Amino acid sequence: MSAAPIEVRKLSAGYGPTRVLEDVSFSLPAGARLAVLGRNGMGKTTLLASLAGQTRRLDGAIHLNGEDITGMATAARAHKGLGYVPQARWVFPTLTVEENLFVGLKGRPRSALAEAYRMFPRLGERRSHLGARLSGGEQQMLSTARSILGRPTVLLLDEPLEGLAPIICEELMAAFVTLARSGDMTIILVEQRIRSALDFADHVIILERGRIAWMGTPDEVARESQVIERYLGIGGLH
Amino acid sequence: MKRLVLAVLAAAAFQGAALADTVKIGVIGPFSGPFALQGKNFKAGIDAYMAMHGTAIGDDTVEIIYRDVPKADPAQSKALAQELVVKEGVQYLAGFYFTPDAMAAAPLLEQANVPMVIMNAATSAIVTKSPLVVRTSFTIWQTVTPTAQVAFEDGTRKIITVVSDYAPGHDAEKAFQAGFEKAGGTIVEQLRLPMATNDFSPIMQRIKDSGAEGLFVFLPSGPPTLGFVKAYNENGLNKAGIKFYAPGDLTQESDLPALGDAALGLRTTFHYSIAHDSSENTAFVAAARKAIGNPAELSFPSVGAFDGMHVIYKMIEATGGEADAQKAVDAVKGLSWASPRGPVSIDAESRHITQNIYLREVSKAEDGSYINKELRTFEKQGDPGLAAAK
Amino acid sequence: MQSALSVAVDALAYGMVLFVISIGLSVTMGLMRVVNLAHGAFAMIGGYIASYATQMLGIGYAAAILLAVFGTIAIAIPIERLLYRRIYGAPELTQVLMTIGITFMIIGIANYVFGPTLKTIPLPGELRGALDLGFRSIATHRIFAILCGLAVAALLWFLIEKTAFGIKLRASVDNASMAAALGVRTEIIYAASFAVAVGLAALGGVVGAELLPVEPYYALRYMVTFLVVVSVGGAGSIPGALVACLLLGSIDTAGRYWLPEFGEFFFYLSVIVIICLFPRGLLGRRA
Amino acid sequence: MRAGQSTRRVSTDLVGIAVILAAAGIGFLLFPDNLALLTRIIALALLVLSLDLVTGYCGIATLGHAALYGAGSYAAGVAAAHFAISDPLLMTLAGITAGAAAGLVCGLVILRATGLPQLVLSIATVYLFHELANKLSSWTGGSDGLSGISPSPLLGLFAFDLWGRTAFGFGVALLLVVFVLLRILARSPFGMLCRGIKEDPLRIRSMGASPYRALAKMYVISGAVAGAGGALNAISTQVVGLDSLSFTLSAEALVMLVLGGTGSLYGALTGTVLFMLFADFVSAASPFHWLTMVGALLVAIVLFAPKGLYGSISDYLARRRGTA
Amino acid sequence: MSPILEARNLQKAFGGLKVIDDVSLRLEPGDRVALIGPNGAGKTTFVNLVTGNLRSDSGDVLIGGASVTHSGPAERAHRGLVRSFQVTRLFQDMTAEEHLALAILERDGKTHRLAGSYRAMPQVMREIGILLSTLGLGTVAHRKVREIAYGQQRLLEIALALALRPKVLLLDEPAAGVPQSDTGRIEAALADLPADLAVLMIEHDMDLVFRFARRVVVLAAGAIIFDGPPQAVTRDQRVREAYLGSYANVRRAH
Repeated sequence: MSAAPIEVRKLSAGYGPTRVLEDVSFSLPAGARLAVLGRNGMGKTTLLASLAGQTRRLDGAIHLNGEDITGMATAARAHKGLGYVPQARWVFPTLTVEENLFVGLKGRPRSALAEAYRMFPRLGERRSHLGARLSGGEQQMLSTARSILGRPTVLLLDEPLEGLAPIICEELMAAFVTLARSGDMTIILVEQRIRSALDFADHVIILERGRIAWMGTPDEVARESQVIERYLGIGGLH
Repeated sequence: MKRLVLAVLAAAAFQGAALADTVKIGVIGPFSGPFALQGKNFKAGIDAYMAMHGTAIGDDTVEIIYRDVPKADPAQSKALAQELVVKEGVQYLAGFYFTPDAMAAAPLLEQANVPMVIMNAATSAIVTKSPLVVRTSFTIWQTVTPTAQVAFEDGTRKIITVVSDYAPGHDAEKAFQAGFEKAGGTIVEQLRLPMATNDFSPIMQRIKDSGAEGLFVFLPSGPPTLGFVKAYNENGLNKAGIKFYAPGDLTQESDLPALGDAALGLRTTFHYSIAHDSSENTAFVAAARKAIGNPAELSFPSVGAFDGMHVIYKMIEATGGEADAQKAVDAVKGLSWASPRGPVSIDAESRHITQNIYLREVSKAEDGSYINKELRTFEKQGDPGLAAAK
Repeated sequence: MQSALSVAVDALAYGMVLFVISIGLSVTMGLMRVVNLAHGAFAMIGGYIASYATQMLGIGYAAAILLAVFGTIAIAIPIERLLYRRIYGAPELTQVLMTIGITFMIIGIANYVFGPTLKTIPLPGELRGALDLGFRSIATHRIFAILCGLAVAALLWFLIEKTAFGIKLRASVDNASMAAALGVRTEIIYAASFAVAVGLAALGGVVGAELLPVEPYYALRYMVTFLVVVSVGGAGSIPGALVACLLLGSIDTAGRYWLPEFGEFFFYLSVIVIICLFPRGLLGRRA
Repeated sequence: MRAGQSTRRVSTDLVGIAVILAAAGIGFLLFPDNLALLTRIIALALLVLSLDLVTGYCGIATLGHAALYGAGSYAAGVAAAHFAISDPLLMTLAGITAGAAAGLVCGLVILRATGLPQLVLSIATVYLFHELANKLSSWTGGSDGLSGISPSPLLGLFAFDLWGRTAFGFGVALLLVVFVLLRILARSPFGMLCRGIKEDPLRIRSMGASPYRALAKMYVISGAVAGAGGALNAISTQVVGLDSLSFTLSAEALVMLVLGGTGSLYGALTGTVLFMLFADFVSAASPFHWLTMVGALLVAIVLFAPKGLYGSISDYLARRRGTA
Repeated sequence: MSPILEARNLQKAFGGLKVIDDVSLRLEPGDRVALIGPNGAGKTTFVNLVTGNLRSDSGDVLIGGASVTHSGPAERAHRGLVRSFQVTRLFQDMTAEEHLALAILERDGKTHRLAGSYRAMPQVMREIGILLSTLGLGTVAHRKVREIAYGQQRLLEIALALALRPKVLLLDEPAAGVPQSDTGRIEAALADLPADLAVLMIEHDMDLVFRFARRVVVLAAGAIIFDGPPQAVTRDQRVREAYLGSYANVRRAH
């Protein structure tokens, strides 16, 4: 069996002198769907940002498909197969939808853009609109599709559902599930909407003050109600 | 730090003691920046003179100290002049490319007991700022006035004047107008252009539209002259028969290679042409070209500097190397000699140089280089500008 | 009417020359966010190379242009790697200090190597004549400059708007982190953009040499003009720079024609008015 | 604790005054024959201090600050040459007033934009001033310079001798007065407000203050300081040239400021003295190639002391104190 | 009682996307209102419209009955509308004491004084002392902001707002990012706010909302979908839908 798509060893990271992430280790099998949960400010976003190479790493190592990418720059990591959809979506505002997608192609032919339009037909309708003019949901679709076009082996999704209307959330989650089911992509999802996240995931990590406080499966989360009570501040899941 | 201070003090003291028999001459000019070429010409003229006449005058040795004022900057000029006089102990101040720089240093002279020899600055009034100022260059009035005569004698009756909008330009405009109107011609229009003019095409159109038969132009030498002459040709003014009159700043020799064929046939009036035919000039040009390195860089400020050195040498002879500014200046009043530019003399009253002004034409020499070929001589011209100012 | 038309022709020619030289600066300032006061110095280097190549080596005009462009890029790349890289993202004042320092050094070296005289780049026979427009004639090299300007505008527009490089460049400008996360090697994009900007400067230095003659002080003499053009157009915008060049060229030319005494006044006054009305420039990108 | 803090502040001021006096004294002893240079340094130091007020304290980038200095210079010169106001103190007053007025005009224009457009606005302003002075040549002498300025003895006692002792003494006194006033200003409520604006104008607005008004006011103060420097220039040189309101001088002033370090008055003084002495030294040693060396110095400063000389040194000392 | 702050029919769109759609809200002196809503509901935009940091497309804002729709943030602050920022926006190079001094001096119209120091103004020093000790910042009075802990910076934000003696206080997530150890302090500070002050607080932490607020306003997709007592909010069907699947809808009211 080949090496794990992603393996994180004792990762610590932060901004300036403050450590936001402390000693985080985990490893995922191919096609895994990991949900990272935790309250605001517990380090979820920092975890994804440091995997993508956008935060100052203080300690630890990251391996992608068996290769050490710890010291690599963001762009190099992307070429090694890491896809990153940040919380703020970061759609390029002065580029059109099509140009936005083009940036994500990583050298694949232009015809591959059709994949994105198949996944989100709405983007096809708006292909010549500027990024700045899209609604929040469309921006999220664009940001996601843009990353997927580069055929990452590991996809990092940071709160993709934030601020979106329920109907669009469903559309997006459906797309994620399809992606994950296809089996050749490992997805790490950070999400506030716990129910959606648990429905989607097969692995769960809960972060508390930058450390992994709990690790398990969605079923266990549901079973062990004190886990939720303690780390997520939720009275119960019904 | 302390050691450094001591070292500086010691060095200063040593210099003062060791060079007691040396007569120092402080030269202020633009040695860097946009006018560096003219500063280089100062140095070439000075070096040429010293190469030809040696550095010893009696028991004294002449030493030159250069100070850089890259652009007109009276405060800097004054500070440097003061430093030269007091710290370096120079007995003579010389150089001065820009008028304000000379004006700023002039009030120092009497108390400093130092004569000043102007090697370029060309505003008439400078000599009135101190009785210790002597000028060996020219004034705008001096070089421009014969142009008006030439124009009128050509049969040109209607002229448009085009000058850069700064004091020398205004001088040139007035001098030409005075001369031309006195002769009986008419100035149809007077244009003053911003110093930073790059594109002269609109001006050429304006000249055409003015209905003038000829144009008189004065611009600072360098990039603007190139643009102007090219535009004059490209816009068909020469073909249209609009005659071109200018003082020699416009066709200074160092600009001629750049102007190229476009300048051929341009007639200008000036006090000096490198092509002047005399043994003095041949010797001077040879020495100055050697001094400047690249012969193509030689231009008119060098002769002002060369003759300035002649005057200073005469002053040193007269005073025996002692500091006596008034005696030194008195000694050169009325002095006449054969300069590379022709016969010249220092006017006893104004202390300005009386010289021939030549009408020249840009032509090709036998070796293919461009020269200002002298056509006609206006002998013993004084400075009409001083009278005009009064 | 005739004179208005004539002024318009001159304005177009002058504006396009300005455009060819300044557009590279617009790229560095708008896209790379570097206040590059040394831009004129690179244009000057281009001019010197072309002058040397034609005068001393006897190379043809077209070849000299190519040599100037690539020679200048070759000189600029080490400067970019050694010096410019340190000031990407630095405060404006630091960038001003560094690039003025570089300019001073280039001026000093040019003065030392080539001397302080004007240098010309002899035009080939085809560009020497004048074209009769009926109501007036216009020098052929000006038409060449206009064509160069149009070609540069079109090619650069194509490069930036239509090619993969351009899309990646614009993406990097919008959000460098995200571009990197999508696999764009932003530092290579930046170095390439710098090379393009410098190459354009060199091209402008050569093509514009008839109007702005090459001499050591070139680097500072026209610096302000280039800065003004870029900022009025809006840094980083090609159409903006084009509009600004034509507008400022017109104001300058018209001012010189009708009121030469107050030419500078008009020019700078209109700069102030335009910037006060459009603080980001006429067609500026949002920061 | 608080008492200790304020005594420490006052004592840094005293140190500052002592350093200025000592530097003036050393300058006088080291270059007794070069007082004109020292006086020129003082005049420029006033310009650079004035620039520090808007650039260092308020974060406004400008390449047109000589407009304020030149306005002061010409006002003092015109007062003496055309209105027979030859008392140096009155001339200085004229310079300060004109500088402040020019500051108001420039401020109102320059504050209309930020960033690069602001830089260009400042350049355009100084060119307009330059052109204006050139045009009004019957008042200013145009490019020949305004001559005919002969200040009467200072306080009726000290004539402006040609060695420049009086001018130097006057300059030192002027610099001290300005320095002390600026130190007071820096820690006044207004100084605090400006520091706040520099860091975050939006936040200042939400506290109820108007950044535009405050910055315009600072520009007037800055103009007064630059005007004082300009007046000193007119008094000591007795000729005023167009260079005193040129873009070049503005750029040089900015270079000196950034060289020394922005935002601390001391940086402005250090930068001016260092740049002027360096330029004086290398231009005397090699009048033909000194520009290259100045360029190299600038590049070296950016690479090795990015906060300016004073800024980097005081940072280094603070770090050492921190670890000790 | 007449409202001290009133927003009438505010609208704001960014590039065709309506972020705030016809929102009206009244605050009276002494009000303690929590503004909640899912991420991206438009809360921060709403606050920016009220403070004048953003211009609304239509609608009015009134402070004490007078329209300030066309006034900038400075003018609104002078009329008593003061905000704290979600991400701390303090002056990194100034000490805590200087921050408060600046606020007090601005409030009293003294920031344009060119001489003197607040240290020589006993009244100001006393007020600073009181504010610092109330918020437990006495020990960091002379430290620059960049040297003090984040929790203390948040406290300083509140102190700064109070120093302006507001009539209406807008608190944008006062406890966000604050370590557990410091939240108590912040809550205490909130509890001690002057009784006649109207407070509008944006907050995610529902515990804090329930302890603090006497009225809850829920904003979702740019519109107010609930305005009532805290006890009613979790039972409201529209609110539950808006929060579908996220923390709030599964939380029990304590």
